[in-house]
Amino acid sequence: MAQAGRFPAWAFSGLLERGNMSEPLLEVTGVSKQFPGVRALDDVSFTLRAGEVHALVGENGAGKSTLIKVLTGVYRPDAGEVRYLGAPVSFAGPLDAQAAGISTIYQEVNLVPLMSVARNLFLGREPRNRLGLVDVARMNREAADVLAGYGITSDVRRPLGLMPLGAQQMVALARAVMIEARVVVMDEPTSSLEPREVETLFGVIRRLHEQGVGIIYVSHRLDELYRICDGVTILRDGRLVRAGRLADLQRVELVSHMLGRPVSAERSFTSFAGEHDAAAGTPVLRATDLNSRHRLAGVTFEVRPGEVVGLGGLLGAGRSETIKAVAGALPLDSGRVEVDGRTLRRPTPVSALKAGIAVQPEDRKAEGIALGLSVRENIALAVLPRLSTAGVVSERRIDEIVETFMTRLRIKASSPHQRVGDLSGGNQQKVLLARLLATGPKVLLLDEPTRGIDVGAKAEVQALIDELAAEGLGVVLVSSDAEELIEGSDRVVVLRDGAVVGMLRGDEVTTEHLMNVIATAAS
Amino acid sequence: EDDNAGSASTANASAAAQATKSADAAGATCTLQQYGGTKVDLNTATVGFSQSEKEANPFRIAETQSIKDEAGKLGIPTGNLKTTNADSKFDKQITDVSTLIDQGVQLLIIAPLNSDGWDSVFAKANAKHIPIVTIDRKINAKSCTNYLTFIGSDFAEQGKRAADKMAKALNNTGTVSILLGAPGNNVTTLRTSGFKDELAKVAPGIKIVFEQTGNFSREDGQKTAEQLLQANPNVNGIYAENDEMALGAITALKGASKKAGDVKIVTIDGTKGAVQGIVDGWIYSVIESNPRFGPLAFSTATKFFNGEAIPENIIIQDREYDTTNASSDLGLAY
Amino acid sequence: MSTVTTAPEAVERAEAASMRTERIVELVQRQGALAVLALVIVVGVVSFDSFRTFDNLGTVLISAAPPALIALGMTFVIVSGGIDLSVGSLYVLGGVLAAWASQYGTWAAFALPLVVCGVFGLVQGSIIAYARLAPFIVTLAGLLGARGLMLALSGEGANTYLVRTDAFKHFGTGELGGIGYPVYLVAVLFGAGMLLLYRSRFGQSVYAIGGSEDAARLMGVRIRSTQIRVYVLSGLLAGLAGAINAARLGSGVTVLGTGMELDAIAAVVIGGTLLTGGAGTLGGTIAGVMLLQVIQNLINQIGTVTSAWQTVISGAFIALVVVAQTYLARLRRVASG
Amino acid sequence: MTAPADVKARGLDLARLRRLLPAYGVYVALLVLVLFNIGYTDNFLEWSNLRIQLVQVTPVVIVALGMALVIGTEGIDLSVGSVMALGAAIIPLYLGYGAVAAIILALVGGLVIGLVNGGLVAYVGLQPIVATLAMLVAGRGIALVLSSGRYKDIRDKDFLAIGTDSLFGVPYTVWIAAVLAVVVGFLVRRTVFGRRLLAIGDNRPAAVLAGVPVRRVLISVYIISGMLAAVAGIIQVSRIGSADASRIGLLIELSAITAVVVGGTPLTGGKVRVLGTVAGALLMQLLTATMIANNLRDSTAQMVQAVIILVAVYAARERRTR
Ligand SMILES: Nc1ncnc2c1ncn2[C@@H]1O[C@H](COP(=O)(O)OP(=O)(O)OP(=O)(O)O)[C@@H](O)[C@H]1O
Ligand SMILES: Nc1ncnc2c1ncn2[C@@H]1O[C@H](COP(=O)(O)OP(=O)(O)OP(=O)(O)O)[C@@H](O)[C@H]1O
Ligand SMILES: [Mg+2]
Ligand SMILES: [Mg+2]
Repeated sequence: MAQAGRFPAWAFSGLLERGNMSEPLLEVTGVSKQFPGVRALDDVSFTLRAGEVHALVGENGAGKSTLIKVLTGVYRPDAGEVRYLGAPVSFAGPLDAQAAGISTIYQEVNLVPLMSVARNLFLGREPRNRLGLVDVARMNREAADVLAGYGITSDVRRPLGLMPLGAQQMVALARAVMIEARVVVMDEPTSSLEPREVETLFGVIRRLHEQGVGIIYVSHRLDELYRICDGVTILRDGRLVRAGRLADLQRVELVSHMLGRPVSAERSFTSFAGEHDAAAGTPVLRATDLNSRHRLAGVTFEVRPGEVVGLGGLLGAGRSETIKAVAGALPLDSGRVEVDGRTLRRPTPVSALKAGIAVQPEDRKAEGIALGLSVRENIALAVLPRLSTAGVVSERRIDEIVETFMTRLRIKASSPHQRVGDLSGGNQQKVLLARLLATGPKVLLLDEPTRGIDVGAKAEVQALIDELAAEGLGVVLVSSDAEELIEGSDRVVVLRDGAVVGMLRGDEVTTEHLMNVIATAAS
Repeated sequence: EDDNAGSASTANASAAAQATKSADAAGATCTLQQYGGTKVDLNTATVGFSQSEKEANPFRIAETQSIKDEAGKLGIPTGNLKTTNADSKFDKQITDVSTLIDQGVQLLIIAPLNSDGWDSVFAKANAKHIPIVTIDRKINAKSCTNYLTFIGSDFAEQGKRAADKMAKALNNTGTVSILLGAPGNNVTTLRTSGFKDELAKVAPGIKIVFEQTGNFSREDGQKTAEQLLQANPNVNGIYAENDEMALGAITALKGASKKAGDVKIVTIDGTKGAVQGIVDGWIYSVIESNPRFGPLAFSTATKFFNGEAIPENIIIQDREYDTTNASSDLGLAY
Repeated sequence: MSTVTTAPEAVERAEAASMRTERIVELVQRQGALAVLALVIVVGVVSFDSFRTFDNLGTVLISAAPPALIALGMTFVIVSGGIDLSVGSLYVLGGVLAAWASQYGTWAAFALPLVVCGVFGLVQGSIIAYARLAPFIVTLAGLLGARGLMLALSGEGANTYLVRTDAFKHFGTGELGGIGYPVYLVAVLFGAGMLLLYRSRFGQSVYAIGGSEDAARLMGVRIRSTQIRVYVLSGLLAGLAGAINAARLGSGVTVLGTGMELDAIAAVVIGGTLLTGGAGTLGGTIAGVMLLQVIQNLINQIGTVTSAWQTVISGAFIALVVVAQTYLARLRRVASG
Repeated sequence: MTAPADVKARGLDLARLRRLLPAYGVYVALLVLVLFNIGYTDNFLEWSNLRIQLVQVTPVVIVALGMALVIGTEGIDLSVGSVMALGAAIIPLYLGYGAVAAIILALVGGLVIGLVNGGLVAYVGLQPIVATLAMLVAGRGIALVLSSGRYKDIRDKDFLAIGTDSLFGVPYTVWIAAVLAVVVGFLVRRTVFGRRLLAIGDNRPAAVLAGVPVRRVLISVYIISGMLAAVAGIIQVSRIGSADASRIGLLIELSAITAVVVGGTPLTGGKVRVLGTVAGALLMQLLTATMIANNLRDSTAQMVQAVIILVAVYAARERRTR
């Protein structure tokens, strides 16, 4: 556990006392919410005080997002009461909640990509001139000013969708804070931020905290929680497990509460076993001089069977692009992709898959799984030709393979026929991995495989990656979590601006080295 | 009544041409002076013709062709006859005619899609004193002010004649179904009212049990007839407001295992297919609605420009076909 | 032109160049319909004497007035992520109502169609917003319903009501400087529409719900009221278009409007508005409407194109413009990385 | 902790019933309408009447089958009516070479339009509604040009037999529609193609990355839709005995879409209900027949239809929890 010193510590001294003394801002008692087949919340209570940063933690599917949506009127609870500023409330929707002073940053960036940054920031609160018309000039000016405070200097008149994800998240944050909120809810705000942006976010949190705003903070990154949170509420399977001061809880205790089983304190934070026994043999994947206008400039690397190669770099370094290029999903201007020594001509997702490359994209919901289809159909999707004769699928063979992988990855679903959209994030991710593995790949390309999934699922996924590498697969791993990247990878290829700027191997695979390479390349 | 058809097709063509039935002696007339235009030499004039529907069915084909042929015969240069087709869109026809006026046509021949709604066209054409001859459908407006004259059939009269035929076919007793034309169309309205009024008068014993639209199309005519034969299997007569629907009805009758002549069909138009239907025994009678407007339209215009008085309505003589003349006059059908 | 080099200056230079390309392409794409329109007009002016007359301009403009109004409403609907198939029927219905109501004066002739078609839009919008049925289906039912109502009011289409008020008639046929009054009204309404779409909070909500309904909901946009208002607006404009047309034609013609909805959609799409919602401009819509009108006008200028070929030409044009736009949009995406 | 037993045991509660309604609502509506007709429409249960209803509904059913597939991919095909017209225009041109040749060429016509539609959607990236709108206009134009805009009477006995003859008392056309429905149903449920199609409709980018040959599947879907529409055109021509490119298939796209949606297939893709589509088409057909048989006026008929569509689609909608 070498995370001390990774972030400069700044103390919230005296906050807990102040927080405890003040009146509850928001009080939830006995709330339940049932979805078809799932009890997402079961008699949950929760209290938030002014000036408190309250961590809401739990495994994937524990009910965190659901609780937040109940608070903000997106869902109506089946039972229970929500009290705000001492009075019972039932918000008709987010707008209602917002008007009352509860402002939310949702888990997925929830802005309108086609609208300009400024219009997104001010939507519903646009400055107006005497005629009641939106004062566009003033809006743009003010937007630029506000965003400058969040380290964003790009043109606010451009469509939001053209900005990097992290910047979009900052816009969402700025938007949430701009209204005079009493409560700010943040559902995994850091999952797409890079370290510098995380610091900006924490700066904002500190400011809000000093103003006496109550903050609900959801995150799977435990070190973040310990840095900024005072109180904690732990959910498991929709039930309240424990609530109290975070400082009173050991990290190990916290995790075991979340998982519902004891966890050994000795274990490393990630579940990677360490070095893999990478055979010196021929590389299973070799990417040579990949070029794509404005995205990739001559990326070259190779992966041997049984080896995990990490792709490092800051947000926008071109890691996802590299992965997509190898998987045939990004048109290349030039470059060569070889699997087992055989060159893919004009790589397309179809030919890449045939050659044995399986890819797990960064954005699970948009590019990964088909939310409306069942677990079963999702798992079988990529291997249909193999499970069919003359184009007619064999239900039996599908059942077999689905059964195998649901067991192996311990996918929690009420049945193989459950809609994937109704599963929790972690289980959705597992379904996606099951689909990759079902293809019997030689190379796995994993882009942020543990983003937005809880410690339990994360550990399982990490262990799985080890296991697969041990079985002789070549793995390419992208992770914004430096620790995960370092512990999981045998070698790390460092990217910047779409080009390889360094390579860490053997003893060099440490966080310090990684930071060093990134920093040196930047200067 | 009709002259005997010659075997040569040229003879047919002239025999098939329209003849005026009534010059409506009592009716108003119109001269160039009254209308306020200037004399135009048709041989060098530009003429605009606005067709209402696609030239898909025999009536429209014959109508457009007749206008074009006659223009050719008169020696009007091809470029000087501007034709437009509104494709059954009324807005488009209004625009079409406006464009024709802007192009400087000196005579307008219009086959209107609808009888009402021509105010804006009149405003424009009358300012320039462009004579308008409306053919086949009448326009509800002032003759000699808004338009010059109407050449066409009397639709109510056609309905009436159909009713007479139907009465005769059924010996004044039985049940009849009507296949209506397209809704909202004044041809439909008049052919219906003419038929119903006359039937009530001459054959009160005949009951109308069913009236549904067949949209003037063979397909819809067939569909509606099929339905009607299910609801009224014993119907004695079918009055189809155009030949297309009648032909559809015949297919429906065949499908319902009826024999030729089981159900008496009376229809309006006079297309080859329908007249052949009489020969084959499926149709009892066809009332003609003659589409060959070219000669009459241009001769009327010539007379007008020569200063003669033109009657406000030129009602043409429509033939009728039945077993007595169908095979001999088949060549006259279009 | 590859960016194999990693030197920061080179990247920056490439960035700047790509920004420039992007602007140009964006301009062409946004104004694609306008560009084609200009081209078609030039061809017309060069080829036909009668095309370049002022009269002809007047004819094109007045003919474009009702479709433009319908397309105006349709733009709002499509930007909001919906579609409105009922406009053709509402257009006829509006005309019939206006003609009938004209016996009670000009104001009645405008008010009745606005009220009835507005209510129609309200009902459709409410069903879409509250029952969450697909706009395509709801307005398809609206298409049937409005036409049925129109037929019922006009004795199955047999009765055509004539416009009784001269003032109303005069509005339809009168001209100012050679251009019909309705054209001025349409121009003013487009101006107002632009303010509404670009400069009002309502307009922002329209873009937001079309861009991402879920995001808009979470950002506190009132989805339902925005949706309802969009369909009311579309209904009102279709009714108004019907009224204007009735004034122009002098009667409540019942044989109108079939296929009008598709024409309006085509015009909006040609104008560069995304059918998926969230993006679009009214300037583009005007260009789209005018383009369709001018092509028709040119076909008439030639005067000998058969109706069969006319149809082929129109279809090909729609395909051409839209395909060109899509390619430009793609170019732009590539340029912007 | 997979599949807790009690969830399965509590299967038959109200929520479950409500979830079943979208799937079976159209059958309930159909049943109600049939019962109404048995009570109020003369001769309704006569075989000849049922036969006519089946015969009349076949073109819509066949077109709707293709439409359902297209809608399953989150697309829409507005060009089907024009494809029917194109088929109708081609047949008389090639009947001289025999009925089979004419039919094959009409099918080729459907294939070509489908190919263009699919190409515009899959390669050019046009939105389906736009691409097929353009083909709706252009396709009919081509049909009109091919037929010189005029209708032609068909006299070929072999060809007309399709529309008039029967097998075991059931008309050929109905057999054709039934077989096609079974084939399409099989395609959706049991084949690789069907599952890929649904995956594309549910999440196209994901399907791409899962190695689904998206473009090929999309093009195939539009080709199938085009060819089915051509089949409908052939059937229609042989039934009427004349080929009228200017009228055939007018507005059938709307009827087909209505049938598909009323049958419980959402316009948002990812799901196809084949039997529901057939039932949806039958429902709309019976509705029209009921109104004609009871001599309802056109105005009333259209308004009733509007209401029924709304009610049926409302019943079939997917509920969201809140
Ligand atoms: N709209 C819905 N319909 C059905 N089930 C749902 C819905 N939303 C959530 N669920 C289910 O409710 C449970 C709680 O989900 P929730 O999103 O609150 O979890 P979470 O704690 O936020 O997880 P994560 O960390 O993955 O975001 C999960 O089992 C999920 O599958
Ligand atoms: N200069 C740029 N201008 C605009 N967008 C950019 C630029 N550079 C990168 N992006 C966008 O930012 C996003 C992130 O880039 P990319 O996916 O390559 O980064 P990454 O290293 O994979 O980061 P991560 O996966 O952590 O988000 C991409 O969608 C990319 O299109
Ligand atoms: Mg969550
Ligand atoms: Mg990435």
